[in-house]
Amino acid sequence: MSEETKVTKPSSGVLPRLLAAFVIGLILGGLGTFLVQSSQYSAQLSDLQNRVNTLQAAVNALNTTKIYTIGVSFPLTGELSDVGNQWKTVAQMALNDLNSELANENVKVQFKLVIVDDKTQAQDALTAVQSLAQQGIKVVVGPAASSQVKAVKAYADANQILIVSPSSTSPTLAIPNDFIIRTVGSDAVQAEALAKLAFEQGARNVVVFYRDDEYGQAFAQFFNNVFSSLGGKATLTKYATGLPDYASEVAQLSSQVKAIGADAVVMISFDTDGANILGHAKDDPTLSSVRWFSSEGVHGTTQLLSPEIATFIRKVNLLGTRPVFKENPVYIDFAARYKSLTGRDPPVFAANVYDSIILVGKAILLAGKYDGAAIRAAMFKVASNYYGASGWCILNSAGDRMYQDYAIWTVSSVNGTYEYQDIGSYSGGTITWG
Amino acid sequence: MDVVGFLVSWITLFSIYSILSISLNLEAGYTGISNFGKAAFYGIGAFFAAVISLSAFLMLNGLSYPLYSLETIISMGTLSKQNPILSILIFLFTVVLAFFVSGIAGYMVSYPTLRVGPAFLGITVLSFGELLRIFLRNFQPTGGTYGLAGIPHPFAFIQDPAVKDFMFMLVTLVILAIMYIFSEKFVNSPYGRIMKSIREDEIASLCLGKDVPKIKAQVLFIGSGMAGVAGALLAYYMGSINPDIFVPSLTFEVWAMVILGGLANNKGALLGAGIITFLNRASVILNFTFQNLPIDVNYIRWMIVGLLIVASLLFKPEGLIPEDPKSSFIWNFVEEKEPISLKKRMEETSKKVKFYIKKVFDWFAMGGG
Amino acid sequence: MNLIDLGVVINTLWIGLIYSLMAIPLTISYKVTRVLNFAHTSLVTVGAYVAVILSLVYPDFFSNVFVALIAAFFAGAIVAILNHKFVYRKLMDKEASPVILMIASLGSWIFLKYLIYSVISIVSKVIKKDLYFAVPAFRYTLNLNFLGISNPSLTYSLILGISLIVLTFVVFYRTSFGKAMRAVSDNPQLAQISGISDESVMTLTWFLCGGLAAISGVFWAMFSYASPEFADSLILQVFAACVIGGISSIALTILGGFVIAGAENILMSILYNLIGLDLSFRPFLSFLTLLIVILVRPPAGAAGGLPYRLKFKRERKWT
Amino acid sequence: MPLLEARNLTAGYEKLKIVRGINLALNEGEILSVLGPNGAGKSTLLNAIFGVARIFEGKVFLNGKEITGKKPYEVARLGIGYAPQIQNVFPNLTVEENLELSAFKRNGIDVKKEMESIFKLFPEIERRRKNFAKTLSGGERQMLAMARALISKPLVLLLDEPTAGLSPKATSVLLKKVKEIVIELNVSVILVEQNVTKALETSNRVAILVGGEFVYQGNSNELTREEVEKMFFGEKVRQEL
Repeated sequence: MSEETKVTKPSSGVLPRLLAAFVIGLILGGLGTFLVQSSQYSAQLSDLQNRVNTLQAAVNALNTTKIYTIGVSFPLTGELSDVGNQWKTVAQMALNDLNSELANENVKVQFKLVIVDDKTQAQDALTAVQSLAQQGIKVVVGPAASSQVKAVKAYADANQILIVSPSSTSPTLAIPNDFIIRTVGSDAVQAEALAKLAFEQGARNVVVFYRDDEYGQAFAQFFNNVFSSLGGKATLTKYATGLPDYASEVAQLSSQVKAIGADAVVMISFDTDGANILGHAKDDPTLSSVRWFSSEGVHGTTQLLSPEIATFIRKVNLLGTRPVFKENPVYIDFAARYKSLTGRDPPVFAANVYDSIILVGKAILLAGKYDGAAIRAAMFKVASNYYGASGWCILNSAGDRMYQDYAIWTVSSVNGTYEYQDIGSYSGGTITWG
Repeated sequence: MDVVGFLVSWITLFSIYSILSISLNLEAGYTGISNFGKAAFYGIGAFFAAVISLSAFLMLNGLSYPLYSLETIISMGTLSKQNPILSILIFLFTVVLAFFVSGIAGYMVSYPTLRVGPAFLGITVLSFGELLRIFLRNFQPTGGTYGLAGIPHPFAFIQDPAVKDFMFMLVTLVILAIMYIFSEKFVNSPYGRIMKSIREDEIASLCLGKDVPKIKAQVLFIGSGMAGVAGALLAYYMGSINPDIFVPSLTFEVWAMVILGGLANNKGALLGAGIITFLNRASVILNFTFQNLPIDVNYIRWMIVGLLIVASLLFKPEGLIPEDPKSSFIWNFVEEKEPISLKKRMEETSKKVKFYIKKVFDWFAMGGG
Repeated sequence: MNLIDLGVVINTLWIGLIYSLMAIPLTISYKVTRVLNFAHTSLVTVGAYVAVILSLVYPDFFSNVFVALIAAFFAGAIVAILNHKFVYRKLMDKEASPVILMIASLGSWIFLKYLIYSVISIVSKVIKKDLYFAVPAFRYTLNLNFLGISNPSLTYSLILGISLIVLTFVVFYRTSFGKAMRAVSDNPQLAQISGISDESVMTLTWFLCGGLAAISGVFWAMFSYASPEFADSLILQVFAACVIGGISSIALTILGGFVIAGAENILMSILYNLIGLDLSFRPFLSFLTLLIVILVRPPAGAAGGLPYRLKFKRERKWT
Repeated sequence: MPLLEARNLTAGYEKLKIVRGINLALNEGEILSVLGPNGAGKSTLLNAIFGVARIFEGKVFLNGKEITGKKPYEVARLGIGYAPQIQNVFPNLTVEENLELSAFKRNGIDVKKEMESIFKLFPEIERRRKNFAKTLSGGERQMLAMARALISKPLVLLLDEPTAGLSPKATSVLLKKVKEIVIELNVSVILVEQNVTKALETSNRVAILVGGEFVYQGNSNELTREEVEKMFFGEKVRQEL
């Protein structure tokens, strides 16, 4: 009978189980520490092996080709999938260029890309970088959005994985001595360029229509600072990101422009939202009667070249800034090749993606070994003498691009079709036309 | 390949998601509350932990930067390494408090939503989550769209990243174990049987004199609290959070985990979370093996994840581990099955053992033929 | 100060119409088959992309809106039927609960979404055009101005959308097929013993719903744009419209669509002009409206607090 | 040859066998009452004939053709009408639509004409032909259910407790109607009933089902109500007979 009572009333309470869990945890912990340490030993061993291998490689001389893998974390799906998928093509172009250059110079090194989708999500970016790092990769190009870069920062710093983001522009990531390198100029300069451009074009009372994310928020703030110091008045209006359509926002914008009697709209957007906003603005009489200015986000979308939107752009004389060194032969060559490959102009930050891959490749070569810290140090050296598709890539102490020149772009009609054109440049604080 | 690193990172993620799926299982599996706002309570926990630990560190060091500013992120890099005991204390403190903060939020949300009736409870909580997310996006003190970064890792003082991650994994595992044991105890208690009775028939439970809305609210308190703990762990693990992490699709992912593993079964919740997080993490191996396919390998990866969810449901529509019939309240009524006593079971086992021993002896007796 | 502009009203009309068009098939398919279909978004996207791709590849033939709409209708219908045959039917045969069906639809949504991504990536490589963000070619060839609305694709979608809704009503309430659908949604067992094959009714329902969803996708692409993600960002609003209608009646669903659209546009406009509420609060308003509607006037008899039973459980036996 | 025949039928739900070893034959033009206490398996028997319940063993024939294992809608199209006890109308359809539906997809039936003739039989529901079925009273619902089962001109009509919950007067009216129908529409009826007296009055033959098995089959005028009720309570009447 005593067994019976034991069945109905479980004798073990919570405490013994917790204790058991604790003991199991301890055992697991010991085991894990052992594993970690043994993996360290094995890492040392493999380091030794590597050295032997390099020695052997040196002895065997030029017969073997060494292959380095560069990790890439791009938003192939999710909100930024449009640019992400085009960047993929750009990255492959850069890789081919890099490899063929190395082959031409008879360097027995080749590079390989592993592209992992991060879904434009912070947590997926972290798992993407972790997956790459666990496969022994030390350099990752990407992720795209600042929120994603922040999510991978802690892991990258601790494990010495170099993150090279081609498009993160958030001012809260200008952190010295970390493993984040950003090959794109701070928006502070571009905002200044855009503000000066708008002011020079006669705008005094503008509505800044910006996306409600880190990019838009920072850009609008910088723009407002510069524009007010010049003597203009800027009204900031933000719109939600990730919406499938912006017709309502445009309607609101129109009524606001009418209400405050603004003479220009400054649009700070990405490509899909920007093109959509312009597509709706063309039907609005108020918005067709003021000037428009734009950041680089919408540059390169095919939609802007469609006759109806292009006519609108001509009518409101839309001018935009974009980070590129004007009449840069490397960029012109790059853009032409990209167009022949895909049939369209390079998307936003394409040149930065291209340069990021090339820079990473050269930094690995200079470092001579596949190690995050060494590549990081080499990266600064390589970047200080590198002139690429996006111009001079010199980095400052925070690992961000130091100088960035900007082109002034618009859409104009050439032989009956519409094309993007750079009609001026912004360099060292002044605008030069032509 | 770094197998240890992979396991550590996967198990950490698995533990966080398991806590979520166990909490959802308590609500949806055992009590029949279709909570589609899991992400909201997850987010509340994460933001609470981030805000408290960041401001605690800033305050203790006499700094007064805004929480999301660059200066905070930079100074946190050094501050978090200075005092191990403080880091761990703040971590434990926020994780425990996150339970109550999220739990109270869940309890409060339940008040109006339960009055609506269960059919629309799911969408009501989902809307609440979205409202919260959009609000946080526009709420500057917690960073707005910048989010919060530089959240001090509790083991930041450990130099070796592998050991650091391993310690964190251990902590999440221990918390998961506590949650698991707690919910197992909970659902097998008399209270758990009331929960199941509510799931099976609310009106009947009402007629039995159970205060159904109150019990539902209490379950939501516990479930949301557990989600809050998971959120706090996520915040410390990632070191940065922003409102857009806590989108409704995250909730659906947790639902898929629970359904896949089998509703009303905590083991199933673990299994579901394990399978989906493992698929997400391990399928990246495809990216390394298959390059230059005509279709991007990432798309194939996600397609396989979707297919596997459908396939496993087709294979076992009741989930991989269906609800244990013996512990089910309803089943006992229908089948009128007597639980087998220990004595009987032992007798049966000893009979079996004797049989096999005899067989072995026979085998030897036959000369091993 | 002018609180509401004409543009805002037109947007409300149009977006309300689109929400209704997307919500109606969701409601119908839920009523008849008891599947809360997350893969609905994929159907919408499939429709939009079939029209976009065909009109870009064969501009001569498919630049006609109607041809493109018909092509999209059949594409969406086929995908929906295949999804039903390979997933939902099999699960129903195993007597899976509606929650399981919902999660299965989540699975097929993930699968279809990335299938669409794959197809787009291949096609855009072949035709050398960006399809991740595209508008159909016929958008530029439309010319029809109506009621002073200058945007021709808006005019088209308004006229076609309203006629489609009318057509749906006719099908649902006047034809014998519609009656059979309603019978199955009322009581599938009784429908069977009255000699209605529930399987053929369900297949036809998916045909209709898939096609309608696809057509709403084409309308969206005509006015806005097509991307593999656009329907995902719409789905919550569409669900909200359904829920306001209690996922029960078509008329209430349409009302729901317009209520949500009104909150997003007219209410937004008023609040923006009155108290300067940020435009980024627009999605906030739609969910707030949904919450208020649910709490104040619970749809479809969900009122009265607790003694209201979960409608999920399908009555299996009526002995 | 009997019109409808069940041979050695064992049926139930899922794993549960509710009726066992049933042999039943229905001849043309007769009314067969199936009587039995609650839970005897009367409704399950009808469901088994109709392919709704699960058949473990045995076969069902209609006009000599086997219909075992056919889907309910196929059985309905072969010529069996069924009015279940509860949930027997489509509440969100109008009365007319309820009737129309049953004739849906049936060849050679003029729905309009049939409906008029059915309405002649059931003037009570003709008055409410445009109303939703959910607004009907219990008796009207039963009539509608019967009408719905009849409109497709079935050979056999299965009625599952049509008088449950009706007042005595309504019961009489309804059962009188059943008798009329048999003559007028030339249909055979299996009537499951609880009201023993009325059932004996109405039917030609009677079968008594207790605990899932037939304990008696015979002409209804050979039995009295008391004898039937004795059988309900399990007395071994079978040996006597």
